[in-house]
This record gives sequence, structure tokens and C-alpha cells, in this order.
Amino acid sequence: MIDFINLYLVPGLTIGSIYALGAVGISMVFGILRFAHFAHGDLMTIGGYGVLTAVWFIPVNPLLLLPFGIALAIVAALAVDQFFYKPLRKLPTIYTVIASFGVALIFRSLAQLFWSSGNQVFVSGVRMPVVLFDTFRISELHMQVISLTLIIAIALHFFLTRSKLGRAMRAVSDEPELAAVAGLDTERVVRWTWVIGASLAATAGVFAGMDTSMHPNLGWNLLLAMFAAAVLGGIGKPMGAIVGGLIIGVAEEVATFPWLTDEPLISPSYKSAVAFFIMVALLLFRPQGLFKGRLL
Amino acid sequence: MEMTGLLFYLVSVLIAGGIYAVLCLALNVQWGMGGLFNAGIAGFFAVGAYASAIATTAVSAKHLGGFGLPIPFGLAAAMVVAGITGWAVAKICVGLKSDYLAMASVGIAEILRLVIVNESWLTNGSLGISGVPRPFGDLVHGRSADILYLAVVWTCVLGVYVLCQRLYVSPWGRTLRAIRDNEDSARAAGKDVDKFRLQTFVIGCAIMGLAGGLSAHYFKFLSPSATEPLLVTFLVWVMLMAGGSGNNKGAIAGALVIWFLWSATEIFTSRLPPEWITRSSYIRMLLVGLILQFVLQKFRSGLVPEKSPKIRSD
Amino acid sequence: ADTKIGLLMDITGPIASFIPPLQNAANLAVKHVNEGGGLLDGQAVPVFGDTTGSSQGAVDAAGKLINIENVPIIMGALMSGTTIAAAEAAAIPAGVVQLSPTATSPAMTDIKDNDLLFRIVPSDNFQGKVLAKMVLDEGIKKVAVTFVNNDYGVGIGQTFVDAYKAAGGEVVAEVKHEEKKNSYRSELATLSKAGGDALVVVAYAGDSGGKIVKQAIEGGLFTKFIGTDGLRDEALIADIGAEALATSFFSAPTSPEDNPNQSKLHELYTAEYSEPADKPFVDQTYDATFMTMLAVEQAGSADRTKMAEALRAIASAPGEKVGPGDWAKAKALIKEGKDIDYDGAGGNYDFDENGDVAGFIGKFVVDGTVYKQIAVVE
Amino acid sequence: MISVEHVKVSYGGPNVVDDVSFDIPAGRITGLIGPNGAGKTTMFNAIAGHVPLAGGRIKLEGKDITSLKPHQRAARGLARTFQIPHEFSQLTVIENFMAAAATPIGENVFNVIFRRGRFAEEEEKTYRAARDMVAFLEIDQVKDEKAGNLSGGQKKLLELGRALMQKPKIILLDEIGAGINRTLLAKISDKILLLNKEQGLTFCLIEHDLDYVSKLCDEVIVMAQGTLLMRGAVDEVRQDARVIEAYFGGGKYEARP
Amino acid sequence: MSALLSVQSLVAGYGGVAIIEDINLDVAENEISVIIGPNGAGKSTLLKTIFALTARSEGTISFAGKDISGLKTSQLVPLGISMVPQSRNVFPTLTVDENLDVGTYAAPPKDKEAVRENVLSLFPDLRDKLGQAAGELSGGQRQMVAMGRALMSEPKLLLLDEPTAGLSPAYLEIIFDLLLDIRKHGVTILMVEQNAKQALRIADNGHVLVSGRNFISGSGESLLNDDAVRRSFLGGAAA
Ligand SMILES: Nc1ncnc2c1ncn2[C@@H]1O[C@H](COP(=O)(O)OP(=O)(O)OP(=O)(O)O)[C@@H](O)[C@H]1O
Ligand SMILES: Nc1ncnc2c1ncn2[C@@H]1O[C@H](COP(=O)(O)OP(=O)(O)OP(=O)(O)O)[C@@H](O)[C@H]1O
Ligand SMILES: [Mg+2]
Ligand SMILES: [Mg+2]
Repeated sequence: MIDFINLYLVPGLTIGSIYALGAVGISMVFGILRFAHFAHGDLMTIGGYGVLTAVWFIPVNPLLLLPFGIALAIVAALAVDQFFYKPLRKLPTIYTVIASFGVALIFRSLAQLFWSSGNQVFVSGVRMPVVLFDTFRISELHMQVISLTLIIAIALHFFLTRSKLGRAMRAVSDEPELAAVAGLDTERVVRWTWVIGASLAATAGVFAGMDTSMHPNLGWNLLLAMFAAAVLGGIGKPMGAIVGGLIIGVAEEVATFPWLTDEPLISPSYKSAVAFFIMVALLLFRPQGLFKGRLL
Repeated sequence: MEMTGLLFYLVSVLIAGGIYAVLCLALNVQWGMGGLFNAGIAGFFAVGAYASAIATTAVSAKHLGGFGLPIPFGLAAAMVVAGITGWAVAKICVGLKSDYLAMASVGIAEILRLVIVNESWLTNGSLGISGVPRPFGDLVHGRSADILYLAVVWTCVLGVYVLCQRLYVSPWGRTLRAIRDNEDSARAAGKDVDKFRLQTFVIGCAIMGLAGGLSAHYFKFLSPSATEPLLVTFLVWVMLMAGGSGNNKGAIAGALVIWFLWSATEIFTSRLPPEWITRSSYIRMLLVGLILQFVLQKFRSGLVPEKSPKIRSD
Repeated sequence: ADTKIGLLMDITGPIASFIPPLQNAANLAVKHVNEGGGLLDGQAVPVFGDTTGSSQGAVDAAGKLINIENVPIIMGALMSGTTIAAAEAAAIPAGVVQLSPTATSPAMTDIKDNDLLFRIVPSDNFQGKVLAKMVLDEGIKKVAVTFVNNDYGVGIGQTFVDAYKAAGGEVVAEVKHEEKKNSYRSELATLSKAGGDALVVVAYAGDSGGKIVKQAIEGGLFTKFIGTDGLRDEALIADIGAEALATSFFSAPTSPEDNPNQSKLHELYTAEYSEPADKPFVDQTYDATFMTMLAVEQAGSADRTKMAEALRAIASAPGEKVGPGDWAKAKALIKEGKDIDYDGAGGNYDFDENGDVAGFIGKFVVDGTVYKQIAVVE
Repeated sequence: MISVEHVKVSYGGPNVVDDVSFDIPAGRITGLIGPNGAGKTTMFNAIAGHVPLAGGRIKLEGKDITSLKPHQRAARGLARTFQIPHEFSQLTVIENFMAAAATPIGENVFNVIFRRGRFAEEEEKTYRAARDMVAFLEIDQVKDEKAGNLSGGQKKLLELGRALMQKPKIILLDEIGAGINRTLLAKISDKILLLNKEQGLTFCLIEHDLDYVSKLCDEVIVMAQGTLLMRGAVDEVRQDARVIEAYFGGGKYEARP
Repeated sequence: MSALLSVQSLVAGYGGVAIIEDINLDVAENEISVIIGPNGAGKSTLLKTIFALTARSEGTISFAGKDISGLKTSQLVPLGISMVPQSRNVFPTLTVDENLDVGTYAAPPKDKEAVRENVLSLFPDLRDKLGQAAGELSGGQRQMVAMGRALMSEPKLLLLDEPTAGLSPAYLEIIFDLLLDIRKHGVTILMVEQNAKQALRIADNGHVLVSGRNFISGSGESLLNDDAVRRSFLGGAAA
């Protein structure tokens, strides 16, 4: 059974953590700005490249350079919000959805222009995993990813429930016009939403890039699974998104485990269908998501 | 640049633009009239394309097929199979609220794509189906065949337009828009909301299937790369929003304008100085992204905005 | 006057990450032409068309190259799907020759192309069959196979499996995997449990292939890998290290004898771009681009109708041999009316009646930081 | 007309309507009053089929309609308005009215696509009716305005108009008067009385303005905390100690003459 | 007494179309002012324009002697203005308690607990519902939550858009008593009402708005007794 843990569960948790961090931003933007942010994956990419560039100049563990990636992603997010999303705020949200498609293209092409479209790695070489109890193998990076994600989740939970800003976010997410009537500066709340969403996206981007390699399509390729995670957790429920991400990540890997016969339960080439299957099933039976998010 | 070149470029833009116009009209039925957020256009497009290709190709050991039916039957099959797929999808999730339906349909389209690349007995998987016939393919060759195909495509566009327009100005269309605005009160007014939604979704999907069929016969070769969501789902949404959702003329105009912009930007970026030449494609993507923002902000309700159909006034 | 050369590539689509070195290779070929005396009576001007990795985009981009840019001949595209779509709906109707450096789909052989569609890689069937023989010759009787689920992976992978079994090998596990995933450990678990002697990986080093090799080594699941040209990438050595790949070997299209043209091109490439040149499809892309220009020169004008004949003439024996970078020599020979025969970095390219090449597959092992060819199979 | 038998409704917690039974007599105007949160709107939702019952039955003209969907109930002549306006926001006022009317011929896709002549006459009638409704509600000046842009009160009028457009046998009116100018409300009352008298249309209305209730209703049903408190003539109810306690309070601002 | 709120030659509307034109209105400190008028007259628009929720095209608004014409809503709340809109006036998925809490974000009161106690004693019904999502309340209960939220910031001027719409007579009474009560605590009130007769009784001043123009203003008493007003806006002589 140790194979199950080493080769299915831990990789599942790792990719799940990446989905989770990305999904938090998607879920928050969905809750507060009410649109599906299609450029979120590319925000991850931008964050990842920010750190990659920093590593070229300061060759230390990339995780220590996270602030560079986070800063770049925040700037990018605030800029597109200001120039591309804000002018459309009063229109039906479908316009913003489409605009975010366009922003996704813009981010991706900028990444290709600045960093080229090839694969680039943070640190090259095979990194042999740590072996614990003789059989349990886990790479250092995976340990870091999983534990950092847990820490972030806990911090985020306290921020959202305890801080005034966190609570104001919930109010805006619930009824933006009334929040304005109540005197909340909704634009400020929106800005903070982007700050948090972009920070977590950048972190996820670096994790994903370190786990494999950086390339301009990195985030775009993860986007649909992250949407599934956000829906699974319940729209506008950041904690739900974390749980949703972990579930999707683990489910994708574990579904290919030979549960019944010697053959994988689901052919690996159908792996990404697992996320959507779970999502569609959930939408039908519990549309508000696991965490009782907003019904749109 | 010679005149005939320009002419044939125009022909190719209009063929692709026409196929997109069909897709856009279909989406307009679903979203513009029915408020159904279908983000899985590529899935139904693909189903239609494969249905038509399988129905019309000659026998092959590599995939299901060998029916060798005439092309009109292929296109009909595309509509029927895509419509049935749409019906099954709608049965499951048409009750979902807007964005959730979007998520579900993205998911289903992705699952359809995986089925297409994996079930090679049916579709020959990622290797694709070749030898898909063109209408009158035996009679006309070379570039003039394109002109003939242009006529075929635009006949379809016209037919679909007339159909959509009839739907739009009818009480049926009005009820649909009412449901889009407020489901509960439509129910209270005695409208069978689920039935209307189902009909809308199926009609839209069948038309998307038709577009898929048209593209399969255009390319004469069908592989998963013909159903890339970026170029099908995404672009069609952009076209509809730019053209004016809720308006059938807007849908066609949006398809043509956006496809032309998409295509023509490359003509300009390929004229960049040599140092930029390897990056011109990315610059083009950047440009497309920026133009899109411009269109969204400057033409807020689309090039041809939604109008309520004229009610006779006396 | 200058002559435009159409370069149709899948620049922004799913294979975007392979493209930069290929664009470099194509540009290098153009540079060699212009430095070696130019094309016809002017310069060669490269015009890129981006298929965006989709059929729609391929047809549109090819259409623009043909109708707006008015190119006499097109190099590309790279993926089979985009290549065929562009050929069927744009190039063939317009009577333009299209030469793909990398499209391997067997379907291309049968297209009614009026002798307009060419390629310089053997079809999938060939490399798969050769690889099967290579593996058996090595004495390996039991392998696990994984291939990426796209036209490249399925084409070679499937043929390999069939040929290997037919020749008496045992495929203990066969897993088709998706591109672009982060972890392939669960696939590897299935593959390793079956207990093969080696893992055959038909995938790109820059995508799933590299990840699979790395994760297999990290997980202690396989030590011996057998790869195809998609995996035979210097980046793989840089990332995994020569030591870990010591027992592995790779197949890739090459030319019959020990091929000096390849090392020559690699030197030229590295000198120009100061990066390693041993990346998938760099050789073929350079060769194809160079050959399209040779064809134009041979035809003596940018007349599309003469391209097919000219292309066949410069590619096939007999004739005076020319290789990568030999533009000045080739131009002079053509001017003298002599027949030439281009032998490239990736093979000697004699087209059959379908516009396909027979090709030779070499066997490569890791030697230091580069690959070394140790055998050739026809 | 309608009989409610032991109806219970719950939104997941305790029953907000608990074992309520009453009749709405045909051809009469019945009031439904009670303090805020008594479960009146919930009762309407239950009758119209917008919430599932946790128990009990509902009959329309003697037939059990408990298992019917809202639109099927509407087809049998039941119309209702919403307390919080549920307009078709992107449709114009006229279109709102036309959309509310039953247009079975024109709503059939097959007719729409292949036999277009068939619904012309139906459309013409619907249009006339809608135009008359606009005139009746005195909202001519906004008839081509999108309903989403109407003022709060105008939306309430629209609710009423849509319900009338359905040509129902019984209409459930949920606080149609709240937010309507009193002068106009008086006119609406007259029309309701007229419809009742001339066409025998049955009404049941929830209202907090007792003047208005007493002017219209023959009888009122009083609900409190999810149960039926009493039923009787308006004056009778006004005197009842329980009702006064639960509903009226001190009556300080009661606008009695 | 100086005017706490003064509106001069105000013009406003939606998308370039003026809905209210040339409105002049003074609300003195510590008074209750009522705006009445037919549906669609622009009453809500006037309140929204004062609270910077609708764009103003001309005119000035001053509060406590200070010009507030250009300020944003989020700047007005800390100055001591609160509003209860006509519809969608609660946060549906937040609990009642959280709804009240939101009222304190923009202008935190000195003693939040005391203010909350105060509000709950005004609306005892809400006590049982503190943990319930506001979207699950009845129409009248929502109205109470909305009022409660507006009072949490201890405003000087309260703008109310039809606060008694949908409230039972008992609550109508409670609300009007309450308005008199909070006026005693120094709060000025400007409200729109359709329960006009009752409202004018407690009002110091009344304004009748007809098609976007200030038709007639006067003391509550005088409007109640004005024949034209009675006939056209208070439901005729029936009452
Ligand atoms: N969707 C819902 N979910 C949970 N509880 C609800 C929901 N809707 C109403 N309730 C509860 O049911 C009870 C009855 O509500 P209802 O709306 O029927 O009252 P009402 O009599 O119409 O009051 P009002 O006169 O204030 O409109 C209330 O206590 C309310 O909190
Ligand atoms: N968002 C909007 N866009 C366009 N027009 C609007 C909008 N909101 C209101 N209107 C129009 O402005 C006019 C005045 O509306 P307002 O809501 O101010 O009326 P009101 O006096 O409050 O009426 P009521 O008593 O019915 O609430 C109405 O005719 C309405 O159609
Ligand atoms: Mg109610
Ligand atoms: Mg109002």
C-alpha cells in the first residue's frame, strides 16, 4: 500500500495544493466581482516567471524569492482590473468574462515575449526524495508545497473571519450595491481581492513551475481544474476552494489506482475527465458546493 | 499582392467567417435569447464534425465509418447527433443557473474531447479522419472549388439566419427572453420553463453540429486540432458579445468582423522588422487581446445592439 | 527582387514550447542563403504563419501565405493535423508545394495532392518498426510502453507495440498518457508493477517525456529508458544527468553513414545562437527550410507550378552533394546547370512518388553532454 | 375555489407554515393578513407550487393539485403576484404583458419555424390586451421602457398587470398595495371589485393596509406564526383581542376617518 | 434653525435623461421630512442622488454647512448619513447579526455593543433571528434588519426609502414611534413614503414630488389638509 501513498496520494496532494491556491482567487473573484476569471491561470504563470527571473539574479531557493513573483502578479492583476475590468463593472458580467479571456491572451503573449515560449526550470537535475520509515518517499518540494498550503489556508481563514477587511469582503460578495450604500469602499475591497488572489496564484505558479518547469501555458493548462475546484468548494468560499482543490487533485491521481482489478480504475488518458466528472456530479446534486457557497 | 490572391483570401475569410457565423447564431439562440451560458461549444461542434465525417467517408479499418453517405445526409447527421448530445446534456444540467451551466458545459465538452482522442475505434483518436469529401468534390478542383464551397456555407448561414430570426420574433422567442429574465415569474405565468430551455439548448446544439460538419468538409480532414476550444468556444463568445448578443444580424456581423480581425492581424505583424520576426505571433496574440478590450469598451452593447422585435404600433 | 518563403509553424498552440529553436533553425537557413549569395536575384525573406495549433488557424495562416504574401512554396507545418488541414483546404487547391519537416501521420501518404505535399520525416510506421527491432537486438524481451496521446505518440507508439509483439517481444504494460500533466507517478506505478526490463517512452522531452523519465528515476521505478526523437533532447541530459541515462538509448531519423552534416549544422547553430542544437526537429526544420529555397533557386523563378519538380530534383540522387550551409556552392552548381542532391542534418531525403522519404533511423546513446550515434538502421 | 388542507411548509428548519387549512371561496375577495413573518407569502408560494409541501394537500376547484408544477397550476387558472417584483427586466412593459399571456400556438416551435401564419391572430389579440392593460394601469408613458428601469411602484403595477394578462380564475395578490400611491391604489381597488363582480374572478390578497382590505374583502383569514389564527369579517377581526395583540398594536397611526 | 441638508437646483437622471429637474429642498436639523408623490415621480432617484448613488448633473448638495456634492458614498457615511434603500436592502447570505455588523464598518461607533443592544431593543423580533441568514426572512423582517443596519453607524441624517412598505400595522406604528424616538436623539430624517397620511402626521415638513419637480412643500399638517394634495396623492376624499 505504500505505493498508493508514494505514487498516488502524495502527488495528488501536491497538485491538489496547486489547484487549491489558484482556486481561492477564482472563488473570491467570483464571489466579489461575480465573474469567472479566465486569466487567473495566466496570473499564476506571471507570478512563476517573476520568481524565475529573480532566481537568475539571486541564486537561492526559489521559495525564498516568492515575494518577487507575488509583487509582479499583484501589479499585473491591479493593472488589468484598472484598465480592462473596471470600465465594464456596470455591464452584465458576461462582458468581464470575455474581457478576462482577452486578458488571458495578453498575459500569455507577454510571457512568451519576455521569457520565450520554451521550457525553463528553476533548478535542474534529479532530486532524490527523502525516504522515511524505509518505504515512505516524499520529495522535499512536495513537503514544502503541502505544508505551505496548509499554513496559507489557516492564515486565510483567520483573515477572512476575523479582520474587518475580510468581513467587508463577504458583505460586498453578498450584495455589492448595498455594500456601497452601507458606505463600504467597494473598490478598495476589490483591490484587496486582487491582492490576495494574485498572491496565492503566484505562489501556486511557483509551486507548479518548480514541480515541473516554467512555460507560458503553465497556468492556462491548470485553469479548468481550478474552476472545478472553486465550484466544488462553493462559489465565494475560499476555504471551500482549498478543500475543493485538494479533492480534485487527489481524485485525479487516485482514480487511476487499480482499485478493482489489476488495471487502473480509469485509464490515465482520461485523468482530467475526473475533475469534470466530479464537478458536474456535484453541480447536479449539491449546486451550492461543499461549503454552501452562493447560488448564482 | 495580386488581385486574384486578394480575392481568394477574401473567399477563405468568408468561408471560415461563415462557419463562425453559424456557430454565433447558434450561441445567440442559447445565450442571447435563452440566457443559457454554454461554454462547451467546442464539444458540440466536434460531435457534429465527427458525425458528418464518419457518415460521409469511405470504409476505413481505423475508425467507425464507411457509410459513404452523400454530404447533405452527413450534415443532417451532424445536426441530429449534436442535437441528441445537446438533449442529453440539457436533460442533466439545463436547470443549473447561468455560470454553473457554463462550468458544467465546459466540463462536458472536455469529456467529449477526451472521448474523441481516446476512443480510436470511433474517431481514429488523435490521428484523425482523412478523406472527408467536399460537396461537388468530383466536379470542381482547385481554387474554384473554394468559391463553390463559399456558396454552400453561406446558403447554410442564410438558412440558419432565417430560422433564428423566425424564432426570435415569435411568441416562443419572447417567452424565452422572459424566462431568461425571470424564471420564477415565467413559471407563475404558466410557462414550462424546463421544456423551453431544453428546446433552446437542443436547437442551439444542432446548429453548432451543423457548423462542425461544415468545417469537416472544408478541411477534408478531421483531427482533434480542429476542435480547439480557444478557436471555437472562446472566439465564438467574443464574436457574439462584440456583435451584439440577442441580435441575429449582430451575431453574423460579429463573426465576420472578429474573424477578419483575428486573421488580418497576422498580415500586419508579419511585416514587423526582422528582429521581431520570431516574436510576431506573440505580438499578434497581444494585439488580438488588446483589440478585444477596445471592442468591449467602445461597443458596449455590440456592433448591432439587441432590440426588442418590433411590435406593430397603431 | 526578394523572394518570400512561407514558414508555417504551430507557434502559439499546444506545442508552443518547442518552437523557439525551430524558428531559430529556419532563420538560420535563411541567413545562410542570404549570406551565400541570396535567392534568385535578391534576398530570401522569411514569412512566418502561425497555425495556432488548430485546423482553422492552419488553413487561415496558409491561406494568407499563399494569397497575401504570395509565397512560391511553404515549409511546414509541424503537427500532422495542422499540416494536413492546411494542405487540403489551402495549399493543394492553390497548387502550392508544402514541405513538412515533422508531420509523421501515415494518412499523409494517401492524400490526393497532385504531387504538392512532401515531408522529410518517415511516417510513424517506420520509426516504430525500427525501434522495435532495435530494442529486440539489444536483447530486451520485456518492456513497458508509454506514449503521449497525440498524433506523434500514438503513431509511433502503436506501431512499436505491434511490431515488437510480432517479432516476439513482450509488452508487459502499455499506458497512453495525457500531455501537460504535472505528475505521471500513477502511470509509472502501473507501468513498473508489470516488471518490464525497460521503459519505452514516446513523448517529448519538454513535456510529458521529460517528466516521466525524471519521476521514474526519483521514484526508483525504472533505470533504463528507450526514447524516440521527441525525447532525444539535450535538455534531457542537462536535466537528468548523463549518469542516470547511461543505460538508455534513443532512436531518431538520421542519414545512412556517420553523418557529418549533422555535427556541422549543430556547430553552426550553436555558434549563431549560443545554445545547444540537439533538440527535437531542429535538424529537420533547418533542412526543410533550406530545401524549399533550393527548390526556388532550382526552378529559376518564383513560379509555383515548377516547385514540385524542382524540389524532387534538388533532393534526390544523383547529383553533386550539398549539405547544410553550402548555399554558395549549391547556387553556383545550379547556375552551371548541374544536378544537385541535398543531404541534410537529418538524412539524405530521397522522395518517393508520394512525397515521402524512406529515411534512416539512428540509434543514439548519451555521451557526456551530447548524444552519440552508434548504429543506423534503414 | 381553493382549499388548503393541513398544509405544512419548512425551509429546512421548523415549519414556517404549520398545519394550516382554509378555503378560498369562489367568486369572492378574501384577505390574508397577519404580522410580518407569519407565513403568508409562504402560503402563497405553497398554493402556486413554488415551494414543496412538507405535508397536506391543496385543491383547486375540487381537484388535488399538490403534485403539479407551478406552470401546470397556472394553466388551470391560478395566477399570483410576487411581493418583491419579479419583472422580465429586459423586456419592455408591453412585452412583459404579452409574455404573461398564454400563447399556446405561438409558443410551439414547430409552428414558429414551419407554419408562421398560424399565430398571427393570436398575437394580435395578445397585443390588444396588453395595450389595454397599459392604459388601465396608467403607465402609458413607460410602455416601451425596459421593465428593469421602472420605479418600485411601477414594478408592482406590472406584477398586477401580468397576473391579469393570464386571464385566470383566481388571483393571489401579495401586497400589491405596498409602495403604490394611494390615489392609484384606490383606482386599482375599484377595478378589482369590478372584475370580481362582472367576471366573477376570485381574489385572495395579502395586505397590511386595513382600509384597503376592508374596502375590498368580504372576509379575512388571519395567520400568525405559521398557524391560522382566525377567520371572519373585517370588523369582526378588528375587534379580536388576539389579532389586535399579534397584528395591530396600539393603532395610533391607523388612518381611520 | 439652519438647514442640516440643503439641496439646490438639483438635476439628475439615468443615462443622460433627467428624471429629477431643478429640485430645491431644505431639511432642518432634527426634523422629520417626508417626500410623497406618485409612482415614478423620482423620489427614490432624489434620495439616491443625495447619497451619491446616482450621478448628479447639476446643482449642489450641502450637509451641515459643508458642500458634499462631489463626495462618494463611502465618504458620506462617516460624515453621518445613512440610507435604507427601497429594495434589496439586506445582505441575503449574511446572518442578521452580520448584517448589523456591516453597518459599523464605514463609520465605527464608539461603543459598538451598546449601539447593537439599542437596535435590538428597537426590533426585539430580530433577537431570535440573529443567527439566521437575512435572505430567509419575511419581507417585514428584512425591513427591520435594513433599518437596524443603517442605525448601527449612529447617523445624524437618515435617508429612508419607503421604510414601512410591507410592514404590518403594528410595525408601522413601531417604526413611526421609533422615528420620533430617534429624532429625539438628534437624528434628522428624510424619507419617502407611500403610507403618506400616516407619515405626514409625524412629519414636520412634507414635499410633494410630481414628475421630477418639486410640486408643493409645506408642513405636514398643511399638506394633510390641502385639498389638492388629498385628492391627488392621498387616495382622495375616501379617507
Ligand atoms: N427562503 C427561506 N428560507 C428560510 N426561511 C424562510 C424563507 N423564506 C421565508 N422564511 C421564513 O419563513 C417565515 C415566514 O415568511 P413569509 O415570507 O411567508 O412571511 P410573510 O407572512 O409573508 O411576512 P411579510 O408580511 O413580512 O411579508 C419567516 O419567519 C421567514 O424567516
Ligand atoms: N436605472 C434606471 N435607468 C433608467 N431609468 C430609471 C432607472 N431607475 C428609475 N428610472 C426611471 O426614473 C423614474 C423615477 O424613478 P424613481 O425610482 O425615482 O421613482 P419613485 O418616485 O421612487 O417611484 P416609486 O414610488 O414607484 O418608488 C421612473 O420613471 C423610472 O422608470
Ligand atoms: Mg410576505
Ligand atoms: Mg421609489
